[in-house]
Amino acid sequence: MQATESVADSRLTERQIAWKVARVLEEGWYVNLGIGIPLHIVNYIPDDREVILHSENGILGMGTRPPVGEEDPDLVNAGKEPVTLRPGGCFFSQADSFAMVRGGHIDVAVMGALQVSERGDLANWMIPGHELGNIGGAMDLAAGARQVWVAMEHCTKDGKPKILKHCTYPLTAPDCVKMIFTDIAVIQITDAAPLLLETAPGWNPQDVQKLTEPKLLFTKPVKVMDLTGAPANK
Amino acid sequence: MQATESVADSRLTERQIAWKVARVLEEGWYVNLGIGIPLHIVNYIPDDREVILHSENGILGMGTRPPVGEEDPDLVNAGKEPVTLRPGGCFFSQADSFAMVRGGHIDVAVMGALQVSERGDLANWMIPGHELGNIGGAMDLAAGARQVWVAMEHCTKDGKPKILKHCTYPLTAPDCVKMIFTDIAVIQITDAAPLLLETAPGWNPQDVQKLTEPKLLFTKPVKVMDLTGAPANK
Amino acid sequence: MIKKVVASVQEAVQDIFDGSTIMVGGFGGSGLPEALICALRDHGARNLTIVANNVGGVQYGVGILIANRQVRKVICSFPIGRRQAKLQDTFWEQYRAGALEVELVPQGTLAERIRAGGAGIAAFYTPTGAGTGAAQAREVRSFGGRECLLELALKADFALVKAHKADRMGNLVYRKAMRNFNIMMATAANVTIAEVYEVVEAGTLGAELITTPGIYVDRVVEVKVERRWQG
Amino acid sequence: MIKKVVASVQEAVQDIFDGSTIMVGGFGGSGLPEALICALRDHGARNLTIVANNVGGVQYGVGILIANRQVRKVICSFPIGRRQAKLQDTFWEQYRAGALEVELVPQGTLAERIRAGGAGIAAFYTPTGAGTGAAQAREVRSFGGRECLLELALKADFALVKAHKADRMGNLVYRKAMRNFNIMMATAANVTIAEVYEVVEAGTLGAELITTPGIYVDRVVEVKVERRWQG
Repeated sequence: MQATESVADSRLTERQIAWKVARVLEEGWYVNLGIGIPLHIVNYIPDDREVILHSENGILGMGTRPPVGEEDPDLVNAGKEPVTLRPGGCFFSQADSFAMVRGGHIDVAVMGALQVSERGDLANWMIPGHELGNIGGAMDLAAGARQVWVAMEHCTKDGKPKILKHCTYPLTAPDCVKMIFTDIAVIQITDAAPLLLETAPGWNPQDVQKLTEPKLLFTKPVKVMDLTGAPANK
Repeated sequence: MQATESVADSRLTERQIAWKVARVLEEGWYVNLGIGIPLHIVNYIPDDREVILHSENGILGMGTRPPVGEEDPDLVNAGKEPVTLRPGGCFFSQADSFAMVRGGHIDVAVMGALQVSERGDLANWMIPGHELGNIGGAMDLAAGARQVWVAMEHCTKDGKPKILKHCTYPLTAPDCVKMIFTDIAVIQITDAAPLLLETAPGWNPQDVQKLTEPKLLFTKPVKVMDLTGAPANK
Repeated sequence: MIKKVVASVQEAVQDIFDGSTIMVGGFGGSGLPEALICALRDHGARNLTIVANNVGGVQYGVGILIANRQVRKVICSFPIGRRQAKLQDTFWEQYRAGALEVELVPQGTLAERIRAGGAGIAAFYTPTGAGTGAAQAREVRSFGGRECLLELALKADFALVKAHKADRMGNLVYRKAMRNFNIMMATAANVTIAEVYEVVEAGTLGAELITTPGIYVDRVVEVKVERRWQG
Repeated sequence: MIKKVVASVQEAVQDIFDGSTIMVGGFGGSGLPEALICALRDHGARNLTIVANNVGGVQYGVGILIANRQVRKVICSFPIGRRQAKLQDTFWEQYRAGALEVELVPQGTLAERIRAGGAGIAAFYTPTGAGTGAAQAREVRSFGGRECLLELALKADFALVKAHKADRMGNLVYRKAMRNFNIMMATAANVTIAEVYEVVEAGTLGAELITTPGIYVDRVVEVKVERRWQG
């Protein structure tokens, strides 16, 4: 599985990124999943690992989407999609929900991002030039969760880096991101610089560096992601 | 029933004061009853009048003390005495309870007092010279309830006025008391001065004035309390 | 006997006045007081300030009132999703003409400001938004080395909320994730109007299940609708 | 599988250290974690700061720890009632010698400061105490023409709470007026330890009845005691 050449189309799918994150969520953690790629994570948490999912509209113990015909309009996630409740789950108000978030009780919030800076600044709520952004719960989650992880495409649609020296978009919160999971890499934000932990199969560190603005640290050989058991490409 | 002479021993008992207050609580009001005389009020609310009692430890719809043997250690009032719950009553935390109070949702808080000033300042939590007072919920109730009523003896044990030009004891809240129910009078705090509304049977306005430091307003003839149906003197 | 149940949604909203500030509960379609919103559209009060998490679409939620040009200002965390294609034209036209003002508030700050309004807390310091553009319009202060923003309580003239069941005393219980903004909004308005699926006898809701005590509710209206997922 | 249930109250309190700040739930004897308090007395940790509404007596509540000279400071609204004759001597002796500090806080402010600690609100402005001696030690600021005091969040190293039932995931339900300070205190400590009458299967507590979600609870210990009124 050692990467030997750059294979431009061997990027992880959105579901594979979600699967990758799901593998490293630990038993007993309380985790919030943001809109977008993170919402897929619920489908890939191993059955024998109790990770308790928080939804900011007032749910702890959120489960997967119910079968067609069993959707409940009073039971939706942050993306307003129907979900289920796992045994031991419960409901509360949005004020209580964000008390949980702001009070540092959520172990990890996994969010999408438009940009992440090398020191972990997060921009994910507004594209300059748009008249209005949608903040939602992003600012509270970024400021309040014990750890913020980002799950996103490594580059913009036109191939520009989203991991930058400095964010140019309006910030969601400064200095909050600890881990970044993309379609080509897993990167940890450290005090020194972003640390490249893993690359996607077919990608070597130099290829990832080319698509990343700040200088990446890494230790040779960089681990290549093991995608055994991951959802299929399509 | 016109008072014609001063009868020093024709004072209302504590239970009669409570009964007097209970008669003027209105249907649909949410009312908090403080420790002391006010806690007796629950016993004298007419059966056909729905007054909903709040207890700061997290109860709405508090009822009377249960019969001996039916007390529940998990159902006590602010004085830590056993109570019951009326149909439609509910429970909540102390934070939610004081959110109700502070947010101005309690129509009337009836409290005991050590001193009340002519402008409605309330002192009821500490006697100077004592090393420590017990604040309890008094400051929150005095600051937060829509109306604060006082139910107390008119004078101290050694016969000194408790209704003063200025309180000399530490304040619970300034400018909050609207009505005072004592063993000899009912007095309303107005912008101009305390207004004597009623006297106990056997008391005339001048007798009440002698035991009250600020000048009382009154309109002749001052109403004499009708104690028909009140609890017996002993 | 206390009786807060009114006969119709029309009666429930009849005293809403032009220029009112109105909180509207719900998160997406969950816990959304749909019948009250439609009654408010038919009632026609204008120049409204709406406090709601999201605007919704032209056929549901606060979007109905925007499409009907009754709204002067929205205080929300999520003004308009990309899926709300039908609302887009009306929304942007009013927004660009300055006829519709939007105050963007982070969702947790919005929830907490409403709670503060109901709880008599004048203002509070939160870390949310510190170090971002949101800090420019706020007082910033450090507590224990952490920057926080000062946020003010939010109150309203009316709150439109949705619950599962109510009794005549105004006690409300919710089903599953319906609670969302409804619980706080019910506490923060001068007049709180609750739309419920069912009114039951006082004393049957369960004292430990009542999450909006009747003290917060002025009017209850029963709206029998079939609840099903609408995709 | 998440399993927060521990075998004994001794095990539950074993890592409480000298100098800890400990929140103790309850209002009078209602919702009071009696077995945990006794375990803490036997454990012997000293120099404690206790946050509790009231001190109780020599045989119940925080008074047990004061009588045992384990407490350096109490943050409370109701330090010592006249009925607690047996505790008076020990209490006043320590207080006058400066060995026991008492911080008096209005009950609603105490509850809200603890909630703020759990909710990540650094500080808040409340009208409670404005215009009284309490204002002297506080920042005073007017909002909408009303004077308010700035109050800071309270947090703790440990919270000892009492609930009716729990499950292995730490979810708690309360019975009647047991909730009092327990709900907020559970949110505001690094380690929350819950004493309950009964541990039941996960999924059986009722999703709408759980008022302390397991996210706030680190340890659960079942203490089977007969509940009766003790006068």
